[in-house]
Amino acid sequence: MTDAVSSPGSVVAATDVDAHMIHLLREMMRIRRFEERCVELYSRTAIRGFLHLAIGEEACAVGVMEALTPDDAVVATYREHGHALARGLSMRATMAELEGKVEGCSRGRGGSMHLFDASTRFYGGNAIVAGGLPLAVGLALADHLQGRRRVTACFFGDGAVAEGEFHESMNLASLWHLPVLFCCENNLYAMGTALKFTESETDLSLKASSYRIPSWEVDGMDVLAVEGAARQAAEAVRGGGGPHFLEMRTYRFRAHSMYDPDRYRDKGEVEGWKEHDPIPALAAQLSERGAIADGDLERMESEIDDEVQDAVTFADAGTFEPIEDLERFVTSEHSSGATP
Amino acid sequence: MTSDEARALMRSVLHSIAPEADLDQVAEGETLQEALDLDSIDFLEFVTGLAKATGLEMPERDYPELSTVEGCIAYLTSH
Amino acid sequence: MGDFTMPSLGADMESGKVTHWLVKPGDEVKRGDIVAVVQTEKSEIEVEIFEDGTVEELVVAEGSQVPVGAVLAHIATRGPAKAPGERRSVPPVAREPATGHEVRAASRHVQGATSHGPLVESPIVRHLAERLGVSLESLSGSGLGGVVTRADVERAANTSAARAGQLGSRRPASSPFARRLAGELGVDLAQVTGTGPGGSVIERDVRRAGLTAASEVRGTPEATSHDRQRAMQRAVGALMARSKREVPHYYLRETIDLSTSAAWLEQANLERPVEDRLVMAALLFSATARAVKRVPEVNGFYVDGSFVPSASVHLGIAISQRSGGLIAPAIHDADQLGLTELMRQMKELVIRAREGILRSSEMSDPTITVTNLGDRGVESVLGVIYPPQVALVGFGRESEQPWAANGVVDVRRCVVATLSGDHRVSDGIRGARFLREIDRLLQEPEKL
Amino acid sequence: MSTITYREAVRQGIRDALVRDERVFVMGEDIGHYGGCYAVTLGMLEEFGAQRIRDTPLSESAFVGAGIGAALGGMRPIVEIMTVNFSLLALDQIMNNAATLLYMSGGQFNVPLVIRMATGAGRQVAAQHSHSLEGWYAHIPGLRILAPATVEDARGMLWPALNDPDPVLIFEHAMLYNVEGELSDDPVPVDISTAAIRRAGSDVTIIAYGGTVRTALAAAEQLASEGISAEVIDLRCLRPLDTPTIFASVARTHRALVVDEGWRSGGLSAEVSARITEEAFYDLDAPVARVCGAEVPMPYAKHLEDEAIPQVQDVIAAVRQMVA
Repeated sequence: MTDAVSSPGSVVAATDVDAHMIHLLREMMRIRRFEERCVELYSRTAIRGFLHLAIGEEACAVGVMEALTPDDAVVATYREHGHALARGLSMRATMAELEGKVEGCSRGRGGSMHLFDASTRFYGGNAIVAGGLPLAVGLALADHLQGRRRVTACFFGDGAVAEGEFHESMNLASLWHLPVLFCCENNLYAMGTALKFTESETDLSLKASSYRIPSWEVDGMDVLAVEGAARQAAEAVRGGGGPHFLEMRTYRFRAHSMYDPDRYRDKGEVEGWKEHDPIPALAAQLSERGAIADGDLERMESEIDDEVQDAVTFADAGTFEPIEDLERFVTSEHSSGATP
Repeated sequence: MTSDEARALMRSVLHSIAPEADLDQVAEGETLQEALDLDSIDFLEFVTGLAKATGLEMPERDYPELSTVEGCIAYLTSH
Repeated sequence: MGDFTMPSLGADMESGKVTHWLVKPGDEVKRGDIVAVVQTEKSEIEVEIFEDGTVEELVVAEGSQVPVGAVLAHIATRGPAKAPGERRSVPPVAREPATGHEVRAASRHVQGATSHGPLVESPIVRHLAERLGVSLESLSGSGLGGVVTRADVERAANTSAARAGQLGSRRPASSPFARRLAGELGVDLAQVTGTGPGGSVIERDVRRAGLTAASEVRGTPEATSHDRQRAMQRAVGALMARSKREVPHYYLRETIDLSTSAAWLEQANLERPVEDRLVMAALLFSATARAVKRVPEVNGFYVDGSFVPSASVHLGIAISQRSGGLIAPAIHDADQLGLTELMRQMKELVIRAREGILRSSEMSDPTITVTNLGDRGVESVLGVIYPPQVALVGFGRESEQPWAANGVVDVRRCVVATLSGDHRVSDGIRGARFLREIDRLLQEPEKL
Repeated sequence: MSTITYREAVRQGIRDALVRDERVFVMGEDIGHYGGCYAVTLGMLEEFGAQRIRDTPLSESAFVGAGIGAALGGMRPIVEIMTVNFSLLALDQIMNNAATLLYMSGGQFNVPLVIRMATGAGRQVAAQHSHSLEGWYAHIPGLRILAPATVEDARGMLWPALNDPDPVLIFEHAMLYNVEGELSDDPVPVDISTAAIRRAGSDVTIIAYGGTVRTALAAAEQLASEGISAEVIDLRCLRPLDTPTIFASVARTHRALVVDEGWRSGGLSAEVSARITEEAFYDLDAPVARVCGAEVPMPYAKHLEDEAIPQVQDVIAAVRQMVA
């Protein structure tokens, strides 16, 4: 069922370009519907802990992932449902993780903030702001030392730019010429504090430039623009061009987390950004191109609803890890395979 | 006294001396003392018990006859 | 038809107050519409609805505080029914859960009612009261709800101390190992003088007490016989280990001709009713007890670096227990008893020892111990002295041996007697004298 | 057998690993061109090249994190942090990533990383270069914490640490680098799980590790001349603790003294003491005692520094009091 849903074949495509655009639309809508469902599940207490939504920011995750190959690695943040789904984690495993079930992609050990998946080289789910950057530098260092032409894409928000780890990592990646694609999702707020209150220089790409890292600014509400920039940057990285930096200007439509009264943003500002919602924007483009007809969108919606419902049913039917396993994986169970 | 009665009597006397001792565990020809871990005082108590129950005198020279289950039964049924 | 419920907006949110309704009955609502404002501990939050429909009824008035999951409004829904199992019904939460304070007060009340004592807040207070010798019954608490507090206890203690001029006597401090050891050796800690830091009782104090109390091993009255048996067994083990470490043993052995005794015994038993018959062990024990009179160095205790001879002969006899282990209760004044009485006491002792119901008097005071392997044993036994005793006599199995005397070899009934002696008290010469004396007495059984 | 310094033993261990496994590389501050702050890596840049002997910027968080990433990416990094106080700049990476990734990922991502660092006082380098914070790290589930006290362990612990699928932190006491010891010419494999009894005794168990093992042994030697027989345990592995060895010893001696250069409050000595109290209580004939570092930031002046760290006489005095 999941396969049928994710196949673009259900919508008639005029050209390869149209088909690709439809694919991007579908991916963004999958993330949107998934997260909307998460709000409901949270309100019903099926999901607990922190729940950070990226509604409004879907174009960043979807656009960048298009530029990566299966061999590449992804390091994400605690607002990473979109990155996980766009990277190819199954919606079932992701939803089960949010519900704390052992069928989840991290066996229910991580929850919303710590999605992991070895099969897609998805290295989390890092909930320390900027804490994932050194990790990404190291993954790239391993590729560099082993002569592999792979890219490590590292996502972080504008808040990370204020952290020392950001600067240390920029410096080290540039100094050692490592294949990292730094993807900054600038949604203008570090939790509840606007960038202008925390940064002396709010043009973030300048910071990367100061470390001699090629950097771009891109409209993070335009998935095609993100994809284009990301492809260009990723190819440069893969080709031995050292680290690259993408600043994606984006916006989250919802509060920082479920318990955030959102007092720090003007309602007008939020509404203004909603006019740039990447999903209707792309749908309109497709419609203009004649790539989708009446009813196609509804059909896609319905297929996605089915996929989300399937994921929820799967997660609800999932099991909780036995209490006896509480201490499993504090350390490795097998020392084999780790022999230097 | 029949041999069943003799065996029952032995069992009863034994129980008061060594509650955990099981007469059925004693192999043919094995001495009671060896099989049931009885010391000389235990054995004397055993003989005393049998003597009291039967009214027999059971002099010391007869002790060897009483040392096995079969011997004991034979002794009790024949006296 | 659906219910709009108080959402959970954080793991720590238990309830929320509806401050504003943004919809009224009859309003059409769409999934995602903001329908109410809810105040939580942290802030006011706009809450949304998850289905499309028409507001039928607002169940909760503005200003109401309700638990998470409580129905706030009924919504008449359109469209297909949701998949079964999707909606998780939230059971209504009790409107008025007891506060923590009320719960605690209630349980205190129960506690007070059952114990008929004062309300006591904590075990610490109880412990303190016990330590300071303050009766809790006599106190009225100054704490919340009349609870007795630490301060109350201390005040009471000071008052009574002032009255009495001193604090109540305290149990001396003792180390955990000392306590464990005391249990194993059957030593009463209250009777032990501590020499550790601050006068605390430590290992060496218990060991010393264990010795001077003449291996006074007792089971506690409330312990089961099995427990006592085990405790005795452990105690003996500890004593044996101590003995092997500290007592310089010497060993002697002598083969004794029992022909005379055996013949006498056979004859004697012929005349005795079965319940009065003797066994050879009675003769051996009697001979041993009487031989002590000639060689007093083997009878008594070695305590605090010197030997204290005993005027009486309390003959410890080693008895194996069916559950394993060995104990050696005493037959008091064994040298004064005739064979019949000795035999009677032996039988009784064996039975009680086997049942683990020895009296403490039987366990105390052996001045010398004898172990007899009996007819199922082996040729000889070299035993370990029971400290603080200074000698142990062992008899092996009776057996027929070639015996050379006066240039003639014949067969005699024999037993090997051994002596394990404490070299700090006696020596081979005195020990040999002792064994020879036993031999001599066994050649005159009629005098035993 | 030959006599070598602790420094040389550490160096041999690293060289050996670099030769044996091409996935092994070393990175840290001043380890290449400078030759290592403690000269441990002297000459390695020339021998193994700049790819495998990597000088890093003064960015503890970035290069420790990079070590974690490289380990995830299939390498076997040896990360050197100059001194334990500096490791605090990388604490986020050690605690939030190295120690947690395996668990958070439900067993998917293990981190075969080794971090070495110098620890301890004694060189008059005052309050930002002298502390013994290994006890803090021993607090963290997911890490293995080693403290080599002998030349044999200094050389031998690295290889099994690299073989461990999970992060291992090795704490080398700075005062040990110049200490000489006897070492067999052929490396003998050592384990990284158990404590070692460095001296057998019957009256008291002295539990030490790293830099304090020498102190404890010297104290035991003097105590022997007074007729007090002290057993000395070298913990070797601070997490997980080898409690069976400790308990077995306490069951023999009935007295335990913990010697720890770290602070007393909430420290490793507190943990060892608590374990003994919890699980060997009825073997104790005296309260567990501790000789710890003074609860001060390390002072500069020599006499004050000496006073602040456990000395042989402190250990002797503590033992005398226990067996009094």
